[in-house]
Amino acid sequence: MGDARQTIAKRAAREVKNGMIVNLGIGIPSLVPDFLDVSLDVFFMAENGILGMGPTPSTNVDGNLSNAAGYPVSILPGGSYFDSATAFGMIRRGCIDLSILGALQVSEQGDLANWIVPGKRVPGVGGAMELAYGAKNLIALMSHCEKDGRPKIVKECTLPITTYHCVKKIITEMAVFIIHNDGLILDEIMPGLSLADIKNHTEIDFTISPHLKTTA
Amino acid sequence: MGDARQTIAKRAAREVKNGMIVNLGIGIPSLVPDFLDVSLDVFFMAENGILGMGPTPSTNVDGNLSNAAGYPVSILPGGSYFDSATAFGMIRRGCIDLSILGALQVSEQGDLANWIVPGKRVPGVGGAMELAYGAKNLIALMSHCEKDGRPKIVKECTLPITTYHCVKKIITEMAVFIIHNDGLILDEIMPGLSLADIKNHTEIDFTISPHLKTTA
Amino acid sequence: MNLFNKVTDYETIKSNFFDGMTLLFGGFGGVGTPPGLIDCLIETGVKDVKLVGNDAGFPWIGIGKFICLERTVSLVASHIGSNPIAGDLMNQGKLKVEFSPQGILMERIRAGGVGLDGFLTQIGKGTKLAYDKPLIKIGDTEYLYEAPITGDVSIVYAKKADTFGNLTFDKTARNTNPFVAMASKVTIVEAEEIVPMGELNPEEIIVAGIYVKYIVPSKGYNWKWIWEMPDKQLRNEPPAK
Amino acid sequence: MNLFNKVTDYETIKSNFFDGMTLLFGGFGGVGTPPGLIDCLIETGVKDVKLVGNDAGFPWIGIGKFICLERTVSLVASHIGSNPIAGDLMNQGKLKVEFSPQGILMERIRAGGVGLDGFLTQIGKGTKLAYDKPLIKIGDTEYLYEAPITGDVSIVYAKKADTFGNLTFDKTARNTNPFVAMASKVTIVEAEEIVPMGELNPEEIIVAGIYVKYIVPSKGYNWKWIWEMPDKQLRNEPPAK
Repeated sequence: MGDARQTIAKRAAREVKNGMIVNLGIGIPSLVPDFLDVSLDVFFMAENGILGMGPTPSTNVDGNLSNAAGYPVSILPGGSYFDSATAFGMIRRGCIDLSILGALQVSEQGDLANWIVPGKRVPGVGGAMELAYGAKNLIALMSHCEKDGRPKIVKECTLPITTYHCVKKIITEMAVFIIHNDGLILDEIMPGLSLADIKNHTEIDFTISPHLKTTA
Repeated sequence: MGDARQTIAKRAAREVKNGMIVNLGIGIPSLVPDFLDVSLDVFFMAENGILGMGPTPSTNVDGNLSNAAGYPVSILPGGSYFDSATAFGMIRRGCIDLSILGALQVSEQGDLANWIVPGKRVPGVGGAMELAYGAKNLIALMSHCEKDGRPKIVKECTLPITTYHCVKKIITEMAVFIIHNDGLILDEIMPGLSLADIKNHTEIDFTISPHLKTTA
Repeated sequence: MNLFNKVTDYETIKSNFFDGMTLLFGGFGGVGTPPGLIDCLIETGVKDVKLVGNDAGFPWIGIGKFICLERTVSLVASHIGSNPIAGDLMNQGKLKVEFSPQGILMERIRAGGVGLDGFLTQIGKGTKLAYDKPLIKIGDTEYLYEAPITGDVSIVYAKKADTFGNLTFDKTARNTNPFVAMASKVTIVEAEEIVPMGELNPEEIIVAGIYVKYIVPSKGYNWKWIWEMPDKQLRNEPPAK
Repeated sequence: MNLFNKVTDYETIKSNFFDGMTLLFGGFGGVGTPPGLIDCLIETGVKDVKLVGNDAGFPWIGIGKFICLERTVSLVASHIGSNPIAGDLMNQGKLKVEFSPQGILMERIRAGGVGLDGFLTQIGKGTKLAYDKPLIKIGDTEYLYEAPITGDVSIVYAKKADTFGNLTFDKTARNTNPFVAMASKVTIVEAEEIVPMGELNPEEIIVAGIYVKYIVPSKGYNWKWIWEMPDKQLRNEPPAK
């Protein structure tokens, strides 16, 4: 999965456009900055209360200057600090152009499940519900299937829902899907894979974009 | 009424105790600071967004440093600025020890009417409802009667209500009344007046405090 | 970050004002109301405006200058006592005024600005200011439902703005501006001083630039404050031109 | 203004903690959680505590240190993922956890802090996190009712406090602290630096001293951050004593 995570993050980085305000979730999304075009003017915000996050500092690391996962960051010129309630005000209000979240399951209607695996993993919902509600665009990143091969792109989520009808795009290590009112559309295939590969590893039906391409 | 206003404000000033956070309404309450014991440590707050207001400056008057009525003030050491929503958060939360408001009518149950005289005077409610709701103690200042002699201390307010059951004490140029669950209690008589004077000018019944005194 | 440069001029922002728009204005008794943007608004000739703000200013101060022109259809405010002309227009049926308790109005604007769907309070319950607001019973207690307020355009007065729109305010001129700045589709800021990104201390920024669309430079207040007026009689009338 | 001097010591504030109290704690993943007050809380031996805060910290960081002692009956938080011991206690039935969307939790604490009676939102509607929250219909839409949260005691970490309790915060250690500071009967602040009244710029004060009851001086963080830990394996276990 190491390579797969990199593949997903690299493709997701291309969704980040000049001038955007972006929120990255924990897990695979946190790898996205490694693949960003450095010429882009982008402001990353985090739920704890910072807009304009810069890279992890190499010296003078400060425990009181961190991202939402608690890891050290820096602040860019024009950045600001605020309280967490204000941070979520920005999120609910629609000030976030792009939210990139990790997912456990996504349904063909764009339902997102990413907060709990009952009886097993209990991370808790964090800010995912607000991001799913408020962000102008929500992209879910996840491995295409579970380790045992069970699908994660599903007709109906079997895990508890974070938010209904919120995911606009799914990026996996195999493909990029767009979620449309009419269902799932395959938009890109990762290099080296065929349409048959995608079909073999995707349980539910999907349509194929007339612009289907191989991920660059 | 000039003298009466001074009389009322002077008596009201004695309600301000050391260490209090105080909000003063417009009208007669705004005269209270003129009669304050200068040795008191008191913080005045205003709804526009200041805690720790000091006196009107004699020089360097700044239009951007004002009380809720728009008149210039100064700020004391330890004072702070904040937005108006935060100011009202303090008020609703019960952070104001004493609110002194002008009134048009007060009922024997402590109902306050001070925001509108339909068809005549339409100032609007301002922050009075929140102050009446949140302040730990609310004192109403007003002339004892209308200019035409009609009572302002009434059984039921005939003017639209600002807040029900909120006034704890009424100070007029004639007397000080405490509002108790059982009704109105006459607590003080202003110098030079008799109990008969108060009774002659007060339409509704009241009981007389066992500690009835002449205002010092 | 040139992309984040939102500084423009008064002529350019005029196209954001339109007939029938809902306009949220910052300020408290005119203090903190952007004087240049009020004049700009007046110059556009827009009409049928729905105003939301703390008060009606004074006839020659703040939003009062605009209200006196009779191009406002409605006003949501906590009081209009300092602007007798607004009271006259209301009594003549030319201006619909919805009075709101001051702090409740601030919270309604904040709710709009932070994407909440309204809140419950007991303040105003049973009074005329409850209007037809829904009563919601939670447990044994009934509360008034207060709806969020958002606008088409917000006009805001700031002390300093950087080119991204990060804002600081000046003393009590902060008042309603921070949440007014968050609650409209288009927020226009008049700033006393405009500085490059990175000049403001990130701890001191009160409103993040994320909410701001345009910034124009202020020429300062162009009205006399009521306490500067020589004659009390004059205070209810605009000063001589 | 000596009357406004709220500075005291850790021994003195201990009597504010009591069995069964509702304790609101500032901080986000331990950042901004007051380390000295956590140790003070632990030393008092109080039990049956009802906690409210953003998360469960890490087992050796922030509120996590206290949670691991099994003297907590319930926790309202947005996640507990960084503290596996909290997860174990929950699964064993020893700790009742109510999960709340993060921003909604912040707003519930704010509502308590500013004296509002709750708010409406569509966030979480139809999910397990709606629990038995009332559904309120306004117009044609149903919203979840979110109740305000208040506490008996709030513990807060500040950068600077003056003796009146005016507070500033340090970068992202601000996080949940400002509204946690407003939402309890008794607010105790641990400050990195305590200064006389008048030393803080009144424009930069984030929380007014009106909300603060006690101030104690901080000795700084006494835990290692997760990114300081040498071995990833160690990250889920407290570091060696």
